[in-house]
Amino acid sequence: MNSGTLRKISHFLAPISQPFIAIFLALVVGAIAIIVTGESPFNIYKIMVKGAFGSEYYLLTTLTRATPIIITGLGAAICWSSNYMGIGGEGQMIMGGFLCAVIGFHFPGPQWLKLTCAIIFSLIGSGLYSLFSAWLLDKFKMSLAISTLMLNYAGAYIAMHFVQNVFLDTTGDAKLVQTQMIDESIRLPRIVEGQKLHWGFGIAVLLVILVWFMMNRTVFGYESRMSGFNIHFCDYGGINSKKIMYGMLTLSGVICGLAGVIEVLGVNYRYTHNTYVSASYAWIGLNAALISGYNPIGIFFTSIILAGISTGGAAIARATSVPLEISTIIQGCITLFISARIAIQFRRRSRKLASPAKDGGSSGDILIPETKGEILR
Amino acid sequence: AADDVKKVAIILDPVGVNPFLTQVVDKFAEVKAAGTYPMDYSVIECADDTAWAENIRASVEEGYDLILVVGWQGADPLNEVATQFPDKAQYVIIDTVCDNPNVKSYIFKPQEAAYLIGIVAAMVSADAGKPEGPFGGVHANPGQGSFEWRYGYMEGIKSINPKVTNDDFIFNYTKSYTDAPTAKELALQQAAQGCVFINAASAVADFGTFEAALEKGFYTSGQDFDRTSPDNPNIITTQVKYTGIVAGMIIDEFFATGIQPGVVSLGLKEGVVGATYITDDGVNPRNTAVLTDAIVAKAREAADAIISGKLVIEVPLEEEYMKQ
Amino acid sequence: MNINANYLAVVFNSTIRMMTPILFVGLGSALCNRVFIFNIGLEGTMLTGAFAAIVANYYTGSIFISLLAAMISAMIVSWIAGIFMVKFKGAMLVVGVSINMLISGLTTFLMQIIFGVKGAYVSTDLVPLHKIDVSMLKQWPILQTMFGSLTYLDFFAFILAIILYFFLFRTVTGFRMRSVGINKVAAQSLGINADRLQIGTVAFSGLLSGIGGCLLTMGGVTMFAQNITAGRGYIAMAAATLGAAHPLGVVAGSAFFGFAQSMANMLQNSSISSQLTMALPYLATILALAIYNFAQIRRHAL
Amino acid sequence: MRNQSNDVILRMENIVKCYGSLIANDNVSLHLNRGEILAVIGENGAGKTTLMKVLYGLEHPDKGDIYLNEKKIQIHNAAQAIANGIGMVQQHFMLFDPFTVTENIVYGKEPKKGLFFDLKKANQTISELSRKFDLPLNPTTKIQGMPVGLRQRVEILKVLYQNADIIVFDEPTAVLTPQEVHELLNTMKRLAEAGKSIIIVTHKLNEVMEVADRAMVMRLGKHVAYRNIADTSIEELSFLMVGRHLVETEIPEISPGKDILRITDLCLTRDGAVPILDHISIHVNAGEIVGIAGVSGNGQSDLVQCIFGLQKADSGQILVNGKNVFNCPVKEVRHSGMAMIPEDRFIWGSAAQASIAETAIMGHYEKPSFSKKGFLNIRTIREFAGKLVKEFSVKADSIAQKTSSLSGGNAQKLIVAREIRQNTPILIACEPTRGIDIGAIQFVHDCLVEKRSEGAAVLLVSSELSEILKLSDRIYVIYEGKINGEFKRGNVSEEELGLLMVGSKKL
Ligand SMILES: Nc1ncnc2c1ncn2[C@@H]1O[C@H](COP(=O)(O)OP(=O)(O)OP(=O)(O)O)[C@@H](O)[C@H]1O
Ligand SMILES: Nc1ncnc2c1ncn2[C@@H]1O[C@H](COP(=O)(O)OP(=O)(O)OP(=O)(O)O)[C@@H](O)[C@H]1O
Ligand SMILES: [Mg+2]
Ligand SMILES: [Mg+2]
Repeated sequence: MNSGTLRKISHFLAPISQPFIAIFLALVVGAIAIIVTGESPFNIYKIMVKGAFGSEYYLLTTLTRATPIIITGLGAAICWSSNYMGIGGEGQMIMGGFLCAVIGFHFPGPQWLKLTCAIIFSLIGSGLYSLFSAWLLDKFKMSLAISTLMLNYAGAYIAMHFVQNVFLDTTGDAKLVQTQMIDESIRLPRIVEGQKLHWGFGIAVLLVILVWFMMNRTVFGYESRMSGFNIHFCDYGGINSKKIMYGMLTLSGVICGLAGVIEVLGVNYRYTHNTYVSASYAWIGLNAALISGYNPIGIFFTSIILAGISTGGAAIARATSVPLEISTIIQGCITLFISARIAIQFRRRSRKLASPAKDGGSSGDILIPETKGEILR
Repeated sequence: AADDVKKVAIILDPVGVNPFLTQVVDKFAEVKAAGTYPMDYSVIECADDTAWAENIRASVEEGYDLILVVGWQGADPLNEVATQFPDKAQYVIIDTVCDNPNVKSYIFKPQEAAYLIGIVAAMVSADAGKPEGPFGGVHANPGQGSFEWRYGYMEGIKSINPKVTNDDFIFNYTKSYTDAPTAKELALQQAAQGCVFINAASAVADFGTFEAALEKGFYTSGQDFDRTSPDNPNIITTQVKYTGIVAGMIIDEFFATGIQPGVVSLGLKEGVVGATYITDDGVNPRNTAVLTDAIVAKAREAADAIISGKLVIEVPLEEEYMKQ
Repeated sequence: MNINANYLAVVFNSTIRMMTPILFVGLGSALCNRVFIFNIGLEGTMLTGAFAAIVANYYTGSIFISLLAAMISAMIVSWIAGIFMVKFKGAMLVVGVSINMLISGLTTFLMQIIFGVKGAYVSTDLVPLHKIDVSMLKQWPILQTMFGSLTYLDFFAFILAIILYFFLFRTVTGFRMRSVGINKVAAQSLGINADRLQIGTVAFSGLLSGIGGCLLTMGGVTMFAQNITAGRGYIAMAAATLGAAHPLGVVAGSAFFGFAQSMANMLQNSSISSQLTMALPYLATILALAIYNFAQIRRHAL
Repeated sequence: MRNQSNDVILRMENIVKCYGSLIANDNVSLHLNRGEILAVIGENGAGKTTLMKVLYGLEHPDKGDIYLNEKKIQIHNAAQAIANGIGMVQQHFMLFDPFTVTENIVYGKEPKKGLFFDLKKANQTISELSRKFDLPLNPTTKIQGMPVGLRQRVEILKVLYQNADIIVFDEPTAVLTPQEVHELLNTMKRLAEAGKSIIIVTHKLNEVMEVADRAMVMRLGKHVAYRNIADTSIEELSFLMVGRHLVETEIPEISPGKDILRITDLCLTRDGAVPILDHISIHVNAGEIVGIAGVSGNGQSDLVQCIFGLQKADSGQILVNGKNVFNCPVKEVRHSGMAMIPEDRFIWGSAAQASIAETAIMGHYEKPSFSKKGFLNIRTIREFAGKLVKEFSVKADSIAQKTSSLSGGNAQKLIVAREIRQNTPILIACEPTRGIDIGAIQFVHDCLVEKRSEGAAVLLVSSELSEILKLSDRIYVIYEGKINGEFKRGNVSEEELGLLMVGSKKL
């Protein structure tokens, strides 16, 4: 292998290698917490890794959990990479899931029609939901961070209102605020019979490729990246930056909505209040996007690692008497360290060509000086 | 010998906040310590809603003999697993019905306990000169899940004073099981609207309501297990739900005959729900000045009617009831 | 519903108590915003303060030491977060979320170790913050109700906003902090250690959130429950943004949230579905911001 | 001449600074005498800025020592440089826009009263300082909206306030109007007389000749020569810089064609009242370079932005080949056959974080060879960017490098290359040679003339009068948003233009 290919490979692996170094450091810190509880760190970590990736069953469970994280991560990445720092993935996912479940059950006509309409309208719905914050930004200069955050809360309660008062599943004791189950014929099939993993994961993989392609190989991707870097440059180049803003935010809403749709079609077959919120899918997805610098391939692997941390954490709770809190602590440590750019600095020193001394901030930073920074004011 | 030890998985929400769950876990600890049965158990707390499905499925994978799911979030996943692996384990769910031939469901009739609290609330308010309320309630969330408590409470009050309508009730929600400061402020505001009695049902956030009661002098009730305290005479009773008893029943059944699928509904009659000082004597002395003998007698009367089947309390849908 | 003057006075009084912990944290968040840091970890540091206050209270029974413990512990946690954000260039959102997770687990775990309970720790041995005596207002019972049962810290929150206003706009350190937020590169090129200033601000915001936490567990109620902060840190951040990261603006922002929340509570017993009333504060925020911004845009256009 | 002593205040010895594999400073040594003005000159990317950054503590040398008054010192950061009496007016101003003049100047050394920032005293001090050095400024105005010349004055006062003995200016005149340049050079002389030692980095050799005592020439990261100004000439210096003799651009006689760009009665007002552009009517013919001369701030930027669609004008007509593009979006304007070299390369012309290739295809990427149906053709894009870099000798490692890592002049070359290669019938060139070395200036001039020979219409906006006079076939003078004169090549003198530009002579 010549050095060129090597460099290409290491370039390709860069966004992925960082989490591994960070995880190592995190595990060292986590070990302290475990020792306090009187358990052996090695044992706990073994259980954790096994519970996340150690057998076909565990791996598939982790991938199932990773699916919505990957998708919302991609949704976050496309708007963040064009410098629109919205945190509305959760609300959009709720919209997607809610609409899909309701339309998929209540729409008149044959099942295939229900399914088609459910998918189309729920994606439109979540796109419009995101478009609303774009509109608020455009017309009222309202900080995206605020409007999307507020819409997350509002969306959850509004969906809850409709489920509770209009679409409630009253077939059982009606204690859960949830809609009725969609028909078996329109559910996403499982990838492996008898396991949870469904073809939604396949869709997520496809989406990773599509988003990568969109970002790196299309005019729209080029335009939006440039608008993320310098909006004046775009205006001057003839790019309609407003179109980009509306386009990117809507697309990001559609993608996050798709995460909800897939959860309904592949996992729960209905919309249940609080499921997406309690699992923090969209937030973890956003974290994955930030950690991997909006690189879709990086998001894919980071999401799987983050999902593995959750499923592995649950495995600790099952297999030992270590309380759930300890696995929460370990999870917190790991993500904390993953976020750090320690590894990057490592890599920089060893690389031949250093990057400019004071680039406003690496792409992982939430706030990049000399850009909009609208998240603050 | 180790092969004979039966492994039980108890799958539930994080235990700490919810006394309803603590009782189940404590019962298992007690039985294990007693050594009556060759049994080992794991308490599997679910960090989020998705973890329920994962943990239930994983428990089958990990070879547990009895899978005990405590909480309605587990109904869907348990249904699926029980259908897919009917013979790999035995399945029990508590607090909701899982419509599956391989699952045994235990449900409660907490409305029966709440009905008794309603009677207490109505009479205490009447004694304080406010027979028509308003009557307060600080609960965690709106919705059918906890409506059984509210329904029983409202019906109990109405049974004492038929003039009371839905408009005479003030319910507020903390949206959290732990947000005691919010619970306290909500209770203070209800008291300012004239509530003499405020029904607390928001898990550990109830301590906020209790503090408010002590400060403002209104009366309140605890939930799940006896919350009366010598430090706080204003907690005059508790709507109890002895889930530990159910845990004992399940263990006995499992080792005696194996789990027999079906639905069992538990109420006052089975001694699983009740009201402190009405259906039991309580751990602390009763605040007799407020919870007078007359009130206790009246409530016991209702309890007897319920136990004998003369009085049946069926919970309707919340929206329909509240529209009346 | 029984709406009368006394009830409204109680609601006002409640609103203040609900608002002040948020105000402390909101002020911290505003300072962070001023130095270009988006510190979502304030939820966790507030929880740290809330917990540390009760632990210190349990061991010493001293209000002063409890407050000190809350401030110091929250500051240390926040300082670590600041190092990760600034020195290690961690994505601020990720650092914050991780801190929140870590603290949520840690406080719950330590609660079991220290108090031997799960869920909540309540005890009559805990000493609450002093309530300010307002008996001098007894001629005006409504006023007495409005300002009764408040602690010194509740009042201090408002004073602090004014102090921070002067600090930010009248002192050298405040001046430099603002400059770092405007142009960090320039500040560095002029010999200011901008990293240290940012980390220091994050640590200080932690300290403020610690006071907020202490006020929560020793002011409103006197107890600790796991995750007792219940999202107040996030609301505080929204209040800071609403208040344009201006200390006095944060007062307005927090008051707005408190007010919207109280309105929502009142409406919970009307014919509006309770789910919709829960959505109300958030929608009201969007509406308020839209109106405010619209007015601003109009004014600039003229 | 100043009474310049020969005692050396500063020595930099054998400075080496590498960026990865690129050696920006290769064993550079420099000495500066007390009270002298030293010019540092060299091609774009020669390493001048890097050397100054090392001196000011913004970059850390890989090797080399710095001696102040013959005492070895360590400069790890700007604070230490300032403490050692070294001040720098950077190429990109380091100012806080929302702050006032005073606040910006006293930054880092603020007067205090008790706990508080003593703004009153600060304002007073700055008033005095500005009087003392004859640099008039209102201490309480905000930086926002200030013209460049004044901003620079703030920067200079800042350095003086810090009590710097050594003042470094990095390309201070690049963005100034001739008037401002004149004032600045005088200021520098005054400062030198007052005992300050000054280093000026510049590409303008006439300024060097006017103000400097000595010049140090750098090429490819090395210092190649020292010259006493008294003993040298512009020709020698430029030869030392570029390593070859420059040939004057040949401007062939051609007869212009029809008017491709015609602007009639273009009006723009700000806030509905203040007129910015006042019935501007100009035209540019095919095969013609038309210069717009004016002191910056008289509406030329707005004129260009209105033509290009970056700003909406109030009324008027902009005809491109007969088609009206008045208030059309930029894209449409570009499609109608216009390209533009923007006046600020970092605000408009490029994105710091974008790669060279990405910067190079802006405005091009929709052409069929670069994208089809919305999909980019990465191979041709790379080839194109590579070709631009090579043809226009942009000094860069690879086209994947970030634009921010280019030296100022090289970034400008990339932008010029990109816009020239749009192959449009109209090219608007705003300050096309700002901040680039004489070799590159020659090159850009050649390009513009070639463009003209190809029959394109070139509108040249420049505050550099010599440039206008040299290249333009026709010249418009703009003053306060109005056209204040129109001349054919050779029909006007520099003096006359200057008077028209400042409005002391009306048409
Ligand atoms: N996830 C949970 N965490 C904590 N407490 C809970 C939870 N779910 C239910 N509870 C219990 O519910 C009570 C009030 O909450 P809710 O409104 O959900 O009533 P509920 O579900 O009818 O109660 P229960 O679960 O005891 O039947 C609390 O006292 C608590 O015991
Ligand atoms: N941060 C950086 N990373 C990588 N290369 C850099 C960096 N800064 C400068 N360079 C390179 O170092 C070389 C010297 O740059 P420098 O800015 O010192 O040139 P200069 O002489 O000031 O040029 P100009 O006249 O164009 O301003 C250039 O080739 C430039 O591309
Ligand atoms: Mg229940
Ligand atoms: Mg330079």
